[in-house]
Amino acid sequence: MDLIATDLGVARGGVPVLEGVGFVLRPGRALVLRGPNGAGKTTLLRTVAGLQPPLSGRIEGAGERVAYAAHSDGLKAMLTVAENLRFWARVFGTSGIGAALEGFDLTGLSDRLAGTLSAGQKRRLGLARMAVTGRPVWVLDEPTVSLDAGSVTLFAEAVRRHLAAGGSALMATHIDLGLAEAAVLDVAPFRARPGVAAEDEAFL
Amino acid sequence: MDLIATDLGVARGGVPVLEGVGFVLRPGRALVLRGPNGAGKTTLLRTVAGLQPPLSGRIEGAGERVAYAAHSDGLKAMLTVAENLRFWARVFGTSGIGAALEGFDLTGLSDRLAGTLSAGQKRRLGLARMAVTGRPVWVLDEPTVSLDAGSVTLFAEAVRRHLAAGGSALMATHIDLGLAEAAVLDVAPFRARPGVAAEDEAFL
Amino acid sequence: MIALLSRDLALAVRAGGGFGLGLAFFLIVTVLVPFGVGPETALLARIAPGVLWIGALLACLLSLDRILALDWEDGSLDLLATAPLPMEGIVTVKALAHWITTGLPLVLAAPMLGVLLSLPVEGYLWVFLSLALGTPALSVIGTFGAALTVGLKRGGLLMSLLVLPLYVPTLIFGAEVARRGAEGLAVSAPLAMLAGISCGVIAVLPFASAAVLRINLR
Amino acid sequence: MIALLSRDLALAVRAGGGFGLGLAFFLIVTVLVPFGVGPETALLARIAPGVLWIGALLACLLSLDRILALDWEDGSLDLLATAPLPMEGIVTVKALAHWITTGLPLVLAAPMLGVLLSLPVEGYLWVFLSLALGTPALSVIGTFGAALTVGLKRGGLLMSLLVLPLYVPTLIFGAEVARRGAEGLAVSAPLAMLAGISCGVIAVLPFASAAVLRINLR
Amino acid sequence: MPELGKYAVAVLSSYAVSLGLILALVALTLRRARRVRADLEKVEERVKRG
Amino acid sequence: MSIWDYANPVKFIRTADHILPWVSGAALLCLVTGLVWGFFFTPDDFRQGSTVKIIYLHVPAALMAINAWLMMLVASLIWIVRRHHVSALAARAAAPIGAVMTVIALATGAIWGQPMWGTWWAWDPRLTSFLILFLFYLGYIALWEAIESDDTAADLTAILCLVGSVFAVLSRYAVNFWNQGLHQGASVMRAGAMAGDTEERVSNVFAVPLFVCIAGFVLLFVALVLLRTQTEIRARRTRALLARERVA
Ligand code: HEM
Ligand SMILES: Nc1ncnc2c1ncn2[C@@H]1O[C@H](COP(=O)(O)OP(=O)(O)OP(=O)(O)O)[C@@H](O)[C@H]1O
Ligand SMILES: Nc1ncnc2c1ncn2[C@@H]1O[C@H](COP(=O)(O)OP(=O)(O)OP(=O)(O)O)[C@@H](O)[C@H]1O
Ligand SMILES: [Mg+2]
Ligand SMILES: [Mg+2]
Repeated sequence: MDLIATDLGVARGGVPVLEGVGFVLRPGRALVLRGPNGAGKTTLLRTVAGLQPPLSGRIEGAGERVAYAAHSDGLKAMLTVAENLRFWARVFGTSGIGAALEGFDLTGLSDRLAGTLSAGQKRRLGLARMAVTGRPVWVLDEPTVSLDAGSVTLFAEAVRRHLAAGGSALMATHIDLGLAEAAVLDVAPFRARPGVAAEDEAFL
Repeated sequence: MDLIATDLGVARGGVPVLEGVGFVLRPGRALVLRGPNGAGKTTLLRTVAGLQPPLSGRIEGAGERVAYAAHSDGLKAMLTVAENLRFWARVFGTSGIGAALEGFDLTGLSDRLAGTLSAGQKRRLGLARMAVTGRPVWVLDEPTVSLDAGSVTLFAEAVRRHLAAGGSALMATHIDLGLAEAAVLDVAPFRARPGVAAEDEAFL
Repeated sequence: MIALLSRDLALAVRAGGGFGLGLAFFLIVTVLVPFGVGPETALLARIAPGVLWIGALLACLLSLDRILALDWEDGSLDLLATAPLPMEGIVTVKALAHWITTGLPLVLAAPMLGVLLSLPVEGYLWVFLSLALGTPALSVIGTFGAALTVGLKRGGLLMSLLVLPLYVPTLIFGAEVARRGAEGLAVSAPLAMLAGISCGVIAVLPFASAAVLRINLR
Repeated sequence: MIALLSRDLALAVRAGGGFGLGLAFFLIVTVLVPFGVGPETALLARIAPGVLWIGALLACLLSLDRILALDWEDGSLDLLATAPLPMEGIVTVKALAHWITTGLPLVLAAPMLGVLLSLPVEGYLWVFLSLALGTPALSVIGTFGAALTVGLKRGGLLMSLLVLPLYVPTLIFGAEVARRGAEGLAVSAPLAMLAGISCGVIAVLPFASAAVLRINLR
Repeated sequence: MPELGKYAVAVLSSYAVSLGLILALVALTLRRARRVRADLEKVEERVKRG
Repeated sequence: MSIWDYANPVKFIRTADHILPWVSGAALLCLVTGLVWGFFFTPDDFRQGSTVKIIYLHVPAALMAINAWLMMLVASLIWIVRRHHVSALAARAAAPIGAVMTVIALATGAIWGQPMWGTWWAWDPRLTSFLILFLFYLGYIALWEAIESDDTAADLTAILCLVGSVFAVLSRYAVNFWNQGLHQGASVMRAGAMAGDTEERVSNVFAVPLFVCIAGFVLLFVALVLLRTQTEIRARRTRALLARERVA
């Protein structure tokens, strides 16, 4: 099943940031969103993940099929790596965290408290969470922040595996992920006309 | 009077991060600190500003002569730009915020609440604060974060004026400030030997 | 759901005493009361049920901001919202976890603290029972308040202002049960009301909390 | 110093009701007490001075985390520490600002709330006087607690636990003055003690707070 | 002036309190209305010109 | 034309501009007539003496305090169901008026209570529930002030208003159970219905000016709500224009 966005408009804090965005994401494919700071990538991803309603247009094939990773990882500092991961596995009704731990080189850290990890390790744990959701569409917001070169490669491999298994991935990033096969969508051209403040429209 | 650091060792969260750092900063000169993330630049600047004691070595000519600008600007969202600046002018016993406002192109914004500024404007306000302290040594931590090219030039000009007036500046940054005349100090070679946890020494 | 509950409980036990702090506050308020109103036993005995109820209520109130704020700050709440759990379930589990970590210890500790306030012997059972029936309602109402103010900077005091009027009926009937019980009067009418309020609140309010939380996550 | 004081006051008035919330909490606690202990006027009149004192103390306690935490979060505290103000001066001004925005309104409102609790006529003067003498000490002690816990995530409840024991002496003598005053007894002894505590605390504790704050900023 | 007898204080003070509160409310409402109106006109003027 | 057309902010401002002078004039007229009549030209009650004159402020204020909350409830429901901005802002505009009316009812009641019951305050059910109503008003107003995004604030306060109403009714019942009080029953309304029982009912000498006063308070409330809603709309429009300027 494809993820299809048609003529999508999104707003943040009441101000429209993007409009007329459209794309199709097939199983097995990856799409990278690009654009300057504040362009609205995060807002678009939140909308696709269902955290906020679109201003206009429609999204198909999202909803319960999406696993979302935000800027912040939602880790609990006082739980261990394995406990954090196991929690999310149970929430999503899957089991077995071994593969995810291995895929992101976390096996050696599985008994450490998440609070004692370095920033890059935390991020790896946040990404490993995707693997235990068992969901086909990964929506990732700047997944490689604070990762070093080796971990970026690990991440690219994990995404490739996910794609090979019939999943798809939608990612926002500023850097090169080493995923040459991914399509790229620059959101800058879709910037909303300024000032049509969504909820204030009636007042203008 | 010079700012002199001799054989300086600094620690963060109980772990030594730099040791053996030494430099001399003459009036009219600028010194740029460089080094990868987590190298200890912020820690070094906080020590120079007197916010934390050095582990070893000494700093001369700092203390009451230093004006410090940290990662965060210490702005009050509910006060206007002018009120924020006037507050710091009064704290430092100077008066007249007009020049500082002008120097950072804030005159048109002076009646806006600081909370409604964009990130770059906020940063400009934070830097304008330096100008109203009337202190000779500016210690700046990544001053140009979230500034656009034009504002970086404004900033460089402000620093030049400060240097021309006999002041000096110590700055940590990752980017090029357009201050060709500034000396550069890379802190990476001064990384402390790992594991000599300062306050735990007695237990080792 | 069970995963969420057991995680919240594990966190409460580990995260630097989130478990004991409500209890400690309860203890302190109870101890302060004799300092405030004076040490006469007869007077203390008369106000004991009320003081225990007010103390429990305040202790509950002060721990409310932990229900959702921590999850909000570290981003878990966003992630939970996209997980296959209904929002109503999430807030219910959160309220339940709050009750287990705060309300339940208060219920168990109240008879003990009754000793400090010279609670009459007949009172112990009723104080215990009324708190056991009433504190779940406090947790659920509190979750509603927490959901209303999640994401507000330092919304703590505002939350108190919003939640306290909502606590009034529970407090009145709860304290009435405890007081009548301590004086040996009939308690069935207020007890029925208290149970009714608890059930009603637990059945209905999670929907409001979930709606409010969805709005706040937007 | 005056700049800092006037900024803090301006912020308290502007920043979304930081000013009135302490007062609202005081009002609410006072209102809850009759719900807890029952409506009999005679009983309420007897415990009124103590309740007013405990209510004022709790309202004070809950607003403590605003004293330093906001300045810590936005980085002002670091900058203030490098400004030509002695740290002792900063904490004193902070305590003063807290007293003006929280303690003073409580003192002024207490007689009004005394009406709700049927405080005897003789009591008004003494409740007012004891609170006027005692709340400055509460603010100064509270600033010490805030300085101890600044920078801790959600240090609020922990701060309450640290501060409450320190509040006990003030509470004992303050409530004693109010109670004796309301009953028409001699109040000079506890009044002198209360004044002594206040003066001592105000004279000495800012040094401790400043030291603690310096350590926490490190 | 009617004869209020021994309750003069009560009656007069309740009239004073109530009318005072109402007048204060009306005054605040009018003041804010005027201010907001002026602000809006200023902004609208600017928008029209700019 | 359907009534919902008036939910358009611009149209509302224009319509309100038309009616406001009339409503405020009528409010002033009724208030002055009623109060002057009541204060100067009614006899003292044989039991309550001159304190009956307080009734001309106390009862209308008490009625308006409750009705303002009811109006907020209705407006909140309209906002939730039909999402007309004007109704949300009208609810916001009404809250401070209701709060002031509550304070007036409480204050006049307290002043009245001193000579009548020998105490400023008693934990009578009616009095107590008014105090709780006041707390609800405070919380509602504080929540509006605390949230930055206007629509989010409207949504949250609307839900708070709904939940609060249920709890206010519950509290009323609870308080009734908890303490039986001193306060008057609803005798004015019975007088209005011309029901027999001459002992209890308020005699017409007092009733007529009282009704004039009540009408005055209602009109005053309407005028204030209209004006304040206009102000809220204008403030919101100002913010919207400024936001657009900033983005552009
Ligand atoms: C703080 C104290 C008081 C409060 C909050 C209060 C509240 C109220 C309320 C809510 C009503 C409207 C009732 C209705 O029409 O449904 C009312 C009516 C009335 N109140 Fe009070 N009251 C207070 C004190 C007093 C006192 C001390 C008196 C006089 C002894 C008094 C006499 C009346 C009378 C005569 C009415 C008209 C009742 C009727 O005919 O409907 N009230 N009050
Ligand atoms: N809570 C908020 N309230 C109002 N405006 C916001 C809020 N968060 C973000 N914005 C604004 O919305 C716009 C889009 O933000 P968004 O986070 O989607 O950008 P982005 O493309 O993800 O940027 P980045 O590359 O920095 O992550 C920005 O201009 C930003 O200023
Ligand atoms: N509060 C803290 N507790 C413990 N360790 C810390 C704390 N803050 C920073 N550190 C550690 O101290 C080291 C030095 O940090 P510092 O902030 O000085 O680096 P930096 O050079 O300024 O980096 P950046 O370029 O990212 O600003 C880092 O390795 C960091 O992990
Ligand atoms: Mg982003
Ligand atoms: Mg740094």
